[in-house]
Amino acid sequence: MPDYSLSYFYVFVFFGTGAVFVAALLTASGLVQPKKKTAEKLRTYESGEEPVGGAWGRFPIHFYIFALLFVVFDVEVIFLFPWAVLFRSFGWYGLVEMGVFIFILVAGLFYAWRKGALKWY
Amino acid sequence: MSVDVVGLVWLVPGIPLAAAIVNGLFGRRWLHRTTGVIASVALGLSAALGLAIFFAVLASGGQPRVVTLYEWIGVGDFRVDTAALVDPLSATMVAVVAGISFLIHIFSIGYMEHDRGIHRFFTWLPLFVFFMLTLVLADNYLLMFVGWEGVGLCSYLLIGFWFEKPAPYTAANKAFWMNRIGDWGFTIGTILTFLTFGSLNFHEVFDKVAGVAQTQPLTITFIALAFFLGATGKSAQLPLYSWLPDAMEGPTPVSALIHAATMVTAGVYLVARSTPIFADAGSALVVVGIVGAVTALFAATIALVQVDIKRVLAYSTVSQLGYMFLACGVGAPIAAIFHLATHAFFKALLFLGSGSVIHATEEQDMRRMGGLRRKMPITYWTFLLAGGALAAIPPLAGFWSKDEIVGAAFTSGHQILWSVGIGTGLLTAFYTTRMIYLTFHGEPRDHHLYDHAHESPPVMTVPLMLLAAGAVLAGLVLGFPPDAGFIHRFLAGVVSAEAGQQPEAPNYVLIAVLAAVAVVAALIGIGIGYAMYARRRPDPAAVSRAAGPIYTLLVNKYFVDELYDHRIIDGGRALFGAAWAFDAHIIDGIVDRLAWLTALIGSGLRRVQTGVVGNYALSIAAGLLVLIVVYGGYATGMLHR
Amino acid sequence: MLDFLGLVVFAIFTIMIVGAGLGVVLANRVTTSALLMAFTFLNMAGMFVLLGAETIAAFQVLIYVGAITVLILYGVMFTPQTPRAYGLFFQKQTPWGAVLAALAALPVIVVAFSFHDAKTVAPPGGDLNALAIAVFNSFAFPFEVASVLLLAAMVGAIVLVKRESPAAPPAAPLRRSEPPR
Amino acid sequence: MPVGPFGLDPLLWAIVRLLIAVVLVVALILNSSLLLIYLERKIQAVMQDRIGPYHTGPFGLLQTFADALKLIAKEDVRAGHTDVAFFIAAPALVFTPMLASYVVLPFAPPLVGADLNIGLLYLATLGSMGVLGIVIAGWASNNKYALVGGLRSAGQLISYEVPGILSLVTAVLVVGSLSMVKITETQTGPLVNLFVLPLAFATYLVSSLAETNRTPFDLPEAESELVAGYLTEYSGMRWGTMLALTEYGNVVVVCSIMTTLWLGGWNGPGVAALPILGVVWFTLKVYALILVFMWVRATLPRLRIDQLMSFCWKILIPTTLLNLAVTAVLLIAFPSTLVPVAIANWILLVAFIVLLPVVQQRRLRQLRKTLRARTAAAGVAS
Amino acid sequence: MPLAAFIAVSAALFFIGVAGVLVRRNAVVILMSVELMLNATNLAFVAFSRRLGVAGERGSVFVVFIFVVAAAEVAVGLAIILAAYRNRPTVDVDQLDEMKG
Repeated sequence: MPDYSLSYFYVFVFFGTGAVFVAALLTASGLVQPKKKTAEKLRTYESGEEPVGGAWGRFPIHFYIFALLFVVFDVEVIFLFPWAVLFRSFGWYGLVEMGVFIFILVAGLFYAWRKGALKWY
Repeated sequence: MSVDVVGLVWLVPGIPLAAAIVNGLFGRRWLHRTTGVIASVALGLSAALGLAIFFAVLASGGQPRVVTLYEWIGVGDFRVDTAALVDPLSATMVAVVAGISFLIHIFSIGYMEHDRGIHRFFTWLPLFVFFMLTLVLADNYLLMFVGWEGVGLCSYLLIGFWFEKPAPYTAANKAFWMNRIGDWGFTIGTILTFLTFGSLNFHEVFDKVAGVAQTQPLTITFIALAFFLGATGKSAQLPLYSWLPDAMEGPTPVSALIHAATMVTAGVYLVARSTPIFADAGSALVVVGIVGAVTALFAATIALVQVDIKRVLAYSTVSQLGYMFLACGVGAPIAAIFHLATHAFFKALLFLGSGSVIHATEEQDMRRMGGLRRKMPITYWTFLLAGGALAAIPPLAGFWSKDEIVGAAFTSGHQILWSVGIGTGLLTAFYTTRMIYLTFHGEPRDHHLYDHAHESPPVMTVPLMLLAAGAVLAGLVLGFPPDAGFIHRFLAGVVSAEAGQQPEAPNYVLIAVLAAVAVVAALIGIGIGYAMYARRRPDPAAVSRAAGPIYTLLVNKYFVDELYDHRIIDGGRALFGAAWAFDAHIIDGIVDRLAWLTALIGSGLRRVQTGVVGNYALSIAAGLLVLIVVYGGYATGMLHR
Repeated sequence: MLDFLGLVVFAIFTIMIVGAGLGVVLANRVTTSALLMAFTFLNMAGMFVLLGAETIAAFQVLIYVGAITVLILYGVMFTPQTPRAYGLFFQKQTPWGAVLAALAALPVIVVAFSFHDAKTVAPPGGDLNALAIAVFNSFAFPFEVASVLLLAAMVGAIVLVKRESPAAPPAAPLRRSEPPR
Repeated sequence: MPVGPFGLDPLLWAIVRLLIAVVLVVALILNSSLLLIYLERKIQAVMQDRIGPYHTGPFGLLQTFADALKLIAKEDVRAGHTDVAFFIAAPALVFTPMLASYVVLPFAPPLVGADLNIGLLYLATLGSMGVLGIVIAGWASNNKYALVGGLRSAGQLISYEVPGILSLVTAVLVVGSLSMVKITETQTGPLVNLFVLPLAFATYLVSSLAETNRTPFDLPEAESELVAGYLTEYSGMRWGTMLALTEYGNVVVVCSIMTTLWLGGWNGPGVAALPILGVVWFTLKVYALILVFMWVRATLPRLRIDQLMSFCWKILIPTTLLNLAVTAVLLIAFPSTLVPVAIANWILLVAFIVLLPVVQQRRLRQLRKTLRARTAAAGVAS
Repeated sequence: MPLAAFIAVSAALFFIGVAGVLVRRNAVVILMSVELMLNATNLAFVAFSRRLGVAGERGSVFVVFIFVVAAAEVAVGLAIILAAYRNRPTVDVDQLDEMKG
């Protein structure tokens, strides 16, 4: 199947090109740009204030909860795509199946909502 | 558009389950009294579908069909599916269970209206229906056992519904324990069945029964007895009957649904379903018949003197269930199922009627009632019809079925059992008359109570009327003409003792004579009751004085509870004491030494339990390595067995 | 020539997968491990493409690179560690574990080379339809169970993470102009 | 032996074609970025009644070239405490998926890099990869603004990916394929999918605005709060790659997806006779959509992060799920016609537009009430 | 490409994952190693599925379900790690031994 292989070879090459292009661009830029490093320049930028401590500390946890919800809905997507392409041939049966599936996930979303996990602050 | 109704059979238990889940999850917080409506609508759908399936089976000429939901267990040769067996027997049961449950759910909306735990009630009740339908529909013993245990659980929950009070709580425990004894029998029966037949599927088992009966008749008898022990537990037969009267501590609709119409009939259903086993089980069948007859008489005598309206009905239920087992025992399982169906109608009606009375008066003691006829006409008339059916007055439903059972006892040559049946019929008529008179007739004995009594709302009376229609007509519709009625033809292929044989043409002269005897007995019973309670001649008090010790014996229910307490439980205690001594000194002695040894080894092994996950992972990986080497060694042929 | 190209691509993927996989285990910064893990996953998707399973490859990138790696990066960021000597990144039992893994790996890899190709090889690509039919017809029940599993994971993780008192109002009044964080 | 175009061996032709494609796409990205930045400035200026760039070249056309040259020649500073490998990897990580997206974009019948069976899924997948680069950029900078900005952007991107993909799935229900070429071929008539699925289009438009960090979702560069978000420590060409090239490249990609799925792709008068004409139609449609993006930018203020997140999870995702359900049910119920779907979708769209302010008003009132209660409680306490 | 090559790569990656679980201290890295192991099995599944299956996509279906399980596992695993970290700021598995008996 040269068609299949070729198509994905294109994809592969494009991925490679992306990396190579960025590298080349930055190298080219590195060749022409001036390099005068001073202590002030190298300091972390905090709107002109003296930086206090590093940034790598602890964070509020709600970032994690959104990532978690996203993962769950992303997993839903891997079932949705195949279903969407063939859902006419599955008919009502497939519709009910997917309905139950999504309903259960939405119940989870609703739970998160009620628990206040969707609040940002 | 033709719809495969039978294929939808799983929706029949499924809808009540969904209602139970919804009510259980959202009832307390949001739904409250709406739970009743949800449950009733669900049961309505379920009942409609159940009826549709009944007619579909009827239309298909009673062909059995298996509807598999999914494979439940598949281990080697042992395969159990979650599958429904839809045949005339289960279709009849489904229609009866779902239909009666529907009416009782509606009645409960009114009855439980003011109860704080209504959402709990309407969670357990549909859940119960779900399990009951599973039990009835199961196509194998294991799935049936699931339903069996499930109804036991729901019964426990519902008897103890008012768990704040000590009596319901104790009664629930009692029911649970007694049922456990029966369940033990069922378990033994199931295990033996599997060991003997290598399958638990009804059809596979029944196909092999005849062959196995040739070689191992004793095993078959033993299986039958084990199942019968299970049936006595669930259906409240001697010796495991005493939980049922106590179960009246639960709400009245529960008594009506579980302890009159459905769960207690599970035992009968089990025996009827297992007819091929029992038919080849020889003496087991005799045991069934005798136990049934004795229970019927025994419970009827106790019912004579009870003063609590629900207890009278409870003992009457035990007695009627005895009739059903009697029918099974004399080789007339169709009559048993027939009586089951009619009994479901009129007993549910009696219970709901009593519930209506209790709802109106908040009193259960019949001695304080009286004259309620004028206050509660609908309840009275429906109750009267149901009482007539119970007393087997033609042409009400009970007459046709009970008469057939008693007749079958005679024609099969069990004259003693027949006479017991007739005697019980007389007693039944008597206590029914007594109950109706004490409750509805005569002068009000407690005016405060009388003045506050009122007719129940339509949501309660309409189910009463519907059930009354059933109590009047069910016998005629299903069982006329006797021994060759609709239900006989419908069920003949499934549960007749000699499956496949054409039933002989019934001897109508004999039937008529026997029926006449039974009716006369019933009329005598009614007459005595009327004389004692309406005319006071002889005065009931005088009679009880004259009877003296017998009366004491009856009022105290033959001291069975005390007997169980003292003889069995004390005996058990003594036995356990001895066992304890053995345990404490000899077993524990060994154990103590072992423990010492274990401690010694353990103190050495403790170092392994570092609590460090990495070490555990390392052990797992080491195990993996061993597996790879051993399995890979065999697979590649480097190692040999 | 296409076959040769395929071989080259396969070799690249293999080197990347094994190299990046080793990097995950050996790197002394957790963030590096995470990035290399994502890279391994990406190359694994390439392997799937080579096998003709384009849909699985896309799902691989979607789930592993797009979702799971982000989640793990969050986990890395939420659990900062003080820098320390390289040896301390490993457990005390390291030599045992390494030896054990190597011992177990050897026979398995040897056995792996004994597999021969089967006769029937489906044409590559277009596996989306077959997958959909299999999932929604033969595996309908596991499919529904999967949603319950996800629900359980979601609820469990939220409960675990949101353990701090949820209803405690802040002591100071929130001014409207103050941007919520 | 089959012979390809120009008398070349098919394989050789394929490779030549690949090289052409690579060069074309890279050139396209570079040029369209420059052009779009210029357009953006000019259009914003017009809308705000200003002149915009006009010194360099005619109408200021060369302004962005000058800027690009400046960027290349500028020193890119890497602050002292950065995580070196990550800091360098991040621009490549955001740029590469964007570039790879161009493989499947159907510019014209003869001008498609590779028509994958799962083209749309491929695009969705690459869209989800960009998040990685942004999280890493934020983390690697070891700067509090960058880190919070990175986490916020990541939160925004992953959240809006869900309604975006759900909208795509809704459209797939109608077109029934994931191949970009086949999707285009289903819409040859004037009745493109936009008229059938307007709500899905609207929800996808909103989520793609968020996916490309465009106003009103440009939180990452909320200057007043976070300086420049995850880009704070980036300068010179690294900044140029990450922001200028990637952002505008991504805008082109999402607009192409919308063009293909909803606007009929390359289809237009004359394409049947002269296939290459498709490029013109395609480009016109894409640029029309880009103009909408710019219009939005000039009109709407920026959202706050909590509004942004709750809008996504509490409004947009339920809406898209509802839309998906309604569309699926109607398609199954009426398998031969799209009219019911279209009617339902238009009704839903109107309802969405009408109800949105109502819901927001209610939420606002509630928020005010809690705030007042809190203030009162604090007042009593003190 | 021969089937054996894919299986060998899968086995190699799987044991790299095993080694990661056995030697690393950081719980998050251990989780990553588990993911590597899961992915290695995915490769084996897909390889066998493509080579054996005529129309049977059973192997691929398993891979999809592994995706589900992997996502759930990471979500809960990380939540546990974060919860443990909140009690005591460490992710070293050999210091999280408070339940040892």
